[in-house]
Amino acid sequence: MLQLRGNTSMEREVADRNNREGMMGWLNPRRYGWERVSYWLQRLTGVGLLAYFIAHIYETSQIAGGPALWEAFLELTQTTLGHIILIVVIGMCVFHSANGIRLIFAHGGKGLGKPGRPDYPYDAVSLNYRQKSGIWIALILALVAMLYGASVLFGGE
Amino acid sequence: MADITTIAHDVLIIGSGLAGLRAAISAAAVDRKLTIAVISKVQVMRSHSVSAEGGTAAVLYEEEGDNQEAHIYDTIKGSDYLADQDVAELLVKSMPYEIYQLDHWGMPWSRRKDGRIAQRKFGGYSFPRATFAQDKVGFYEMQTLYDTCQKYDNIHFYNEWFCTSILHENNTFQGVTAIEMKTGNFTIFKGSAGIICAGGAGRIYSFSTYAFSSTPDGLDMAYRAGLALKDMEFVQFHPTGILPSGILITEGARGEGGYLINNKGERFMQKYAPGKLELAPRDVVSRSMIREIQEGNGFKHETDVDCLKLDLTHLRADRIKEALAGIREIGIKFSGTDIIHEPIEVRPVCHYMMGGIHTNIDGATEMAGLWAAGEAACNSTHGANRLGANSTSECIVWGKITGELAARYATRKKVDSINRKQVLEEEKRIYDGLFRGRGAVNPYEVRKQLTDMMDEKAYVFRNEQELTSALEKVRELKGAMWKHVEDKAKEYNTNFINVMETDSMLRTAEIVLVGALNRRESRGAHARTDYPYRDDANFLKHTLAYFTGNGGPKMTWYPVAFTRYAPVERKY
Amino acid sequence: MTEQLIEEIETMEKKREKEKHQGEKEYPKSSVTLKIYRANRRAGESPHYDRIEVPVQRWTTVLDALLYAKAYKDQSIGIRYSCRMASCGSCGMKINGIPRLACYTKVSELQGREITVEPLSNFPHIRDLVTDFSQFFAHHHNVEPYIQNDNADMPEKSKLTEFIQTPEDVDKYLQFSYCIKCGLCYSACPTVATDTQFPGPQALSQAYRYFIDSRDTAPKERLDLVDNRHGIWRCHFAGSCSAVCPKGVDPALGIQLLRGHLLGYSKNEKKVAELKERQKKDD
Amino acid sequence: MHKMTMLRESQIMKIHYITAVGALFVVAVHIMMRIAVMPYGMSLEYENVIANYQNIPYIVLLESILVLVSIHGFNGLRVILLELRQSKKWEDGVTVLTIAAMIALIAYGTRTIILANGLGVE
Ligand SMILES: Cc1cc2nc3c(=O)[nH]c(=O)nc-3n(C[C@H](O)[C@H](O)[C@H](O)COP(=O)(O)OP(=O)(O)OC[C@H]3O[C@@H](n4cnc5c(N)ncnc54)[C@H](O)[C@@H]3O)c2cc1C
Ligand code: HEM
Ligand code: SF4
Ligand code: F3S
Ligand code: FES
Repeated sequence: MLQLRGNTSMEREVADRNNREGMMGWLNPRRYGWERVSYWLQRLTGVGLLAYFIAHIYETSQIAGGPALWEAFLELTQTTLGHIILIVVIGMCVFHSANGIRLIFAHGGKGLGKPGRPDYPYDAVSLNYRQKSGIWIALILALVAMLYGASVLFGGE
Repeated sequence: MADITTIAHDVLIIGSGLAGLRAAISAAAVDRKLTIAVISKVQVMRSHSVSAEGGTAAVLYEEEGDNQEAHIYDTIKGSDYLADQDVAELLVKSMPYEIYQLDHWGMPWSRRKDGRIAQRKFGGYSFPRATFAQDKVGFYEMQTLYDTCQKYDNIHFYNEWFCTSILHENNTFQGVTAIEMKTGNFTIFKGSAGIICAGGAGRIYSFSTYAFSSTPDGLDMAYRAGLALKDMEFVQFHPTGILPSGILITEGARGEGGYLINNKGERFMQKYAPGKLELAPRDVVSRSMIREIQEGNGFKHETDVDCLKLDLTHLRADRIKEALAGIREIGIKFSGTDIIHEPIEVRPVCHYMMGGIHTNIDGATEMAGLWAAGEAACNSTHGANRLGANSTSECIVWGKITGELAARYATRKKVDSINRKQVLEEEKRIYDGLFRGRGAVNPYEVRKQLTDMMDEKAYVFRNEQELTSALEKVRELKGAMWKHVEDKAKEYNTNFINVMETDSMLRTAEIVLVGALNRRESRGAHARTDYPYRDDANFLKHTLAYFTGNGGPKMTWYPVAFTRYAPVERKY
Repeated sequence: MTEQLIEEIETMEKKREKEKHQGEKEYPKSSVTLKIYRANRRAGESPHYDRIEVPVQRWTTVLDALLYAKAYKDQSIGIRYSCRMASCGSCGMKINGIPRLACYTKVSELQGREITVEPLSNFPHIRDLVTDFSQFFAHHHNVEPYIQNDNADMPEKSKLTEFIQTPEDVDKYLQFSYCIKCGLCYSACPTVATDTQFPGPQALSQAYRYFIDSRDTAPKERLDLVDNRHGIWRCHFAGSCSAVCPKGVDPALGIQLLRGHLLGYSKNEKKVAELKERQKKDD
Repeated sequence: MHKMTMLRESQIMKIHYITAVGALFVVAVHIMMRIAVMPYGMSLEYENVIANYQNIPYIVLLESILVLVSIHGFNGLRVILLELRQSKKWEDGVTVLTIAAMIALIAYGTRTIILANGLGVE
């Protein structure tokens, strides 16, 4: 763990959260550009998927209770609201996965470009259009998947 | 008194510019058990040194035709023979080591294709001798030194502590008093040895390349402690400051091949310095520019100020981006001009103080245990006119020398007491005299009037009449009822700091003016229209100014050290 | 195809950016209202905003405007500044909600007749527009930002020579050493917003700056230094740091490249081998 | 469990990425099978579901989804929580809790698989 050097007053300040943006900093994700949107969505969808996954494990466990319980449970989930939730989950899953693949590469510096001599007006190479279009593609894929999911869930009946 | 905190360290360094940081490293390396305090009124890496752009002079390539003797000669000739020649020699001989040491500490020097350190042309030199790192030399040097300081746990940084006075007894240094800006607490620093690296005072001019923090409070502190300020009338005006802000276009721009042009499109430097053209020393180029403007060959900037233009459009765009990226940015941002496509409007601008705290060749002041280095010091390397790129060199060389000497001194001799009377007097001076003072005049208005007046009357050319009227004005401002601080809070009170700075500015401006009046000749950066020639018979000597209380300074003279070159007429 | 599209979008954006600058030439505003965040909690003054109208010209920067307000309207405004030319990093503050340098932001670049200035977030607040940088500097200190090499300190009487570095070697780290420690990135980063022990973009990009410098011989130690619970892994490539950096340091890039070495995407053996080679030659 | 806390952060995060890629693969197969073999509505019928649990490769698939996604998901949660507050108590708590939750979820899911598999045999 990082040790902060210095006098005790500084160590006290380390604990001090005075003026940190905190979770409020997550609001207004458009403020700093697309990469920040991606950060925010990746997080949101990650947590959302985890929640769904837990619920899904619970849902499938009903199978062990026999056909009656299973049918009863299906009744609960196979509703319009249930379908909408499932569509959102599909979108989350596709966005999180597609963007996740981009991030796995980007986190290791792949596809970000090379450092060079700074040149006014300093455009950051890491915020290049390859990365931005990666985010857009993930969003578009998620949308397409949601539409397809909707067509299966609502159209199949 | 009992409630005033005392902080004790072995070596106190006032100022965290290039000189201060270099001193800290060399002091810390002497003995890891010594504790070094670096006290600065700004945070580290915010000192004015980060703005230095063009280069640092050193002889690196003797095998390619350079030699140290030439560097010594260029420096002395550039100084209009007012430099102490042994000091110039020490500078030149120490520099190559420092360049390589900086390289070893991580300095991103610009390189040649073969991987060796690159150098470029600079004004007044007979060989391309300015070692550079793009056009941000000072910045990178500061970063390298600051980062290297992180190696030493015995260096303690006191960021944003404003020093107000030097404590001393029997002409021996004991420490300083300071105000911690964050809390507003008045504090005593006790130290066996001290080094003043408080930088230049260029903010006594309005049109100035200096950072806003470059006010003479460090010089003034030494002055009030009874130390002499030397050669203060020599103020360097750099030929190329942009309008309206005064931000600098480095001499490197001319070193890379830029031209100065007048409104007829002529390269007018052909008239004034046919041998060196734009790369004549700064005093020569600045005077030529003012003459050109006086002859009606200038441009008018949209703010109605006369100016000339610096033309870089004939350089290749990629070369500009490679070597002058920073000033291209400055041009676009602060002047609305892209130097790749258009000439940029420039005008001579206050840039450097040759003068400073009087020291000997080792940087020692007249007080035992106290040294001075960097722009705050005047060890007489630069005489009447500094060559570009020689100042960062000076900061580094004397930073190292004084750091070592001060640390050695501090191991031998420990200070055991503090002059309490002085502490109380100082507390009274700043709190009763300034903080709780009453007045109707806005101190910021006083500061503005002073600096505008300096711009007008103590600029590139001076004369008796204007200097006298300027002196009268300074004395009038000194007497005005302005000493008060509106902001009564303790915490981060920049109003209070500004008032203390203004107080020191008035005193320092007075010294500059008195010195300029006394020097009835033209030498280096000091050009008198009423005495247009150099007068070696009467004025081949340094000016010293001593504090006398509320009256003006007491002026004396001090001899110049000659070791090798007799003065001859200076031609470029 | 996509490459082309990307390029097209890119040129379009650049053009728009240029047009924004051209607008400055015919600058119509003659005065502007500063909405300044004021607070001095230690002295019991609670946060509020002051509105001060100041005259402006085409060149006026937000710093100029603030200093005018300080000199002639309200002398008690707490503000930190020094170089006024974007090289010292003193004057970072939130201008209209985004971290920027006051001396590097012209009033003419901003929309509207009112400019909101607030202290940087994520730094402990001191007074008005001034924040405390000691944690920030401590994080920088903690990444050991100096060349680690047995020969780093040159003996006085040694052979005077440099470590050879080609311009290409320099370009690998030069961009990252452009950092002026202004803290804008630190203020924008969403991780710093909640994690008090995360070194932040500035410190991490400096870790990379020394890691990739061919003069440094401690690449492994440097990786270990940032490989911990609150270290480099807490960067999620939100990119906000690079979006606000006034000097094109692109800390996000430095961090990801450094992480590439931890992930094994990139190898640094060449550099180590090279160094060994060079040392042999020197001996 | 102790081993986990002794992993380097880089090792944990490598696992995070590898499980992500693995999860992507197995989840894709899982969903494909659900929609490719028969219409979605039918695939949910009790007999069809139970039948699936008789199929050994499918069980392996389900189990790996369970493990991979749990590891990835709970580590993701750990990361978020770690960033929220910093104190030894909180951080140790977060580590223990996420690992415990992960193990519990895997155990619970495995129980379903075993039970459902048993149902078919009867
Ligand atoms: C725009 C510009 C470009 C330049 N370019 C070059 C160049 O290319 N080559 C070259 O050789 N030279 C150049 N110079 C000159 C050179 O940069 C300076 O002379 C040099 O940096 C001075 O360094 P210093 O360490 O003496 O002082 P500074 O860097 O000015 O530092 C002064 C320090 O003292 C502190 N201080 C002052 N008063 C107090 C107080 N009362 N209490 C506490 N602390 C105090 C300040 O906080 C600061 O840390 C340039 C100068 C300017 C203005
Ligand atoms: C399907 C179930 C999944 C769940 C429940 C899940 C859950 C999570 C959670 C909770 C996070 C933490 C978010 C954060 O750190 O901001 C996360 C991060 C991440 N996920 Fe997933 N995820 C799933 C699938 C995937 C897939 C299929 C991929 C990619 C192929 C993926 C790639 C990533 C990546 C790269 C991160 C790291 C984000 C970061 O560090 O900023 N995930 N995931
Ligand atoms: S990386 Fe950029 S934004 Fe961050 S401190 Fe350095 S210069 Fe400022
Ligand atoms: S904003 Fe923060 S999350 Fe990473 S890319 Fe920059 S450090
Ligand atoms: S005042 Fe130096 S960066 Fe703005």
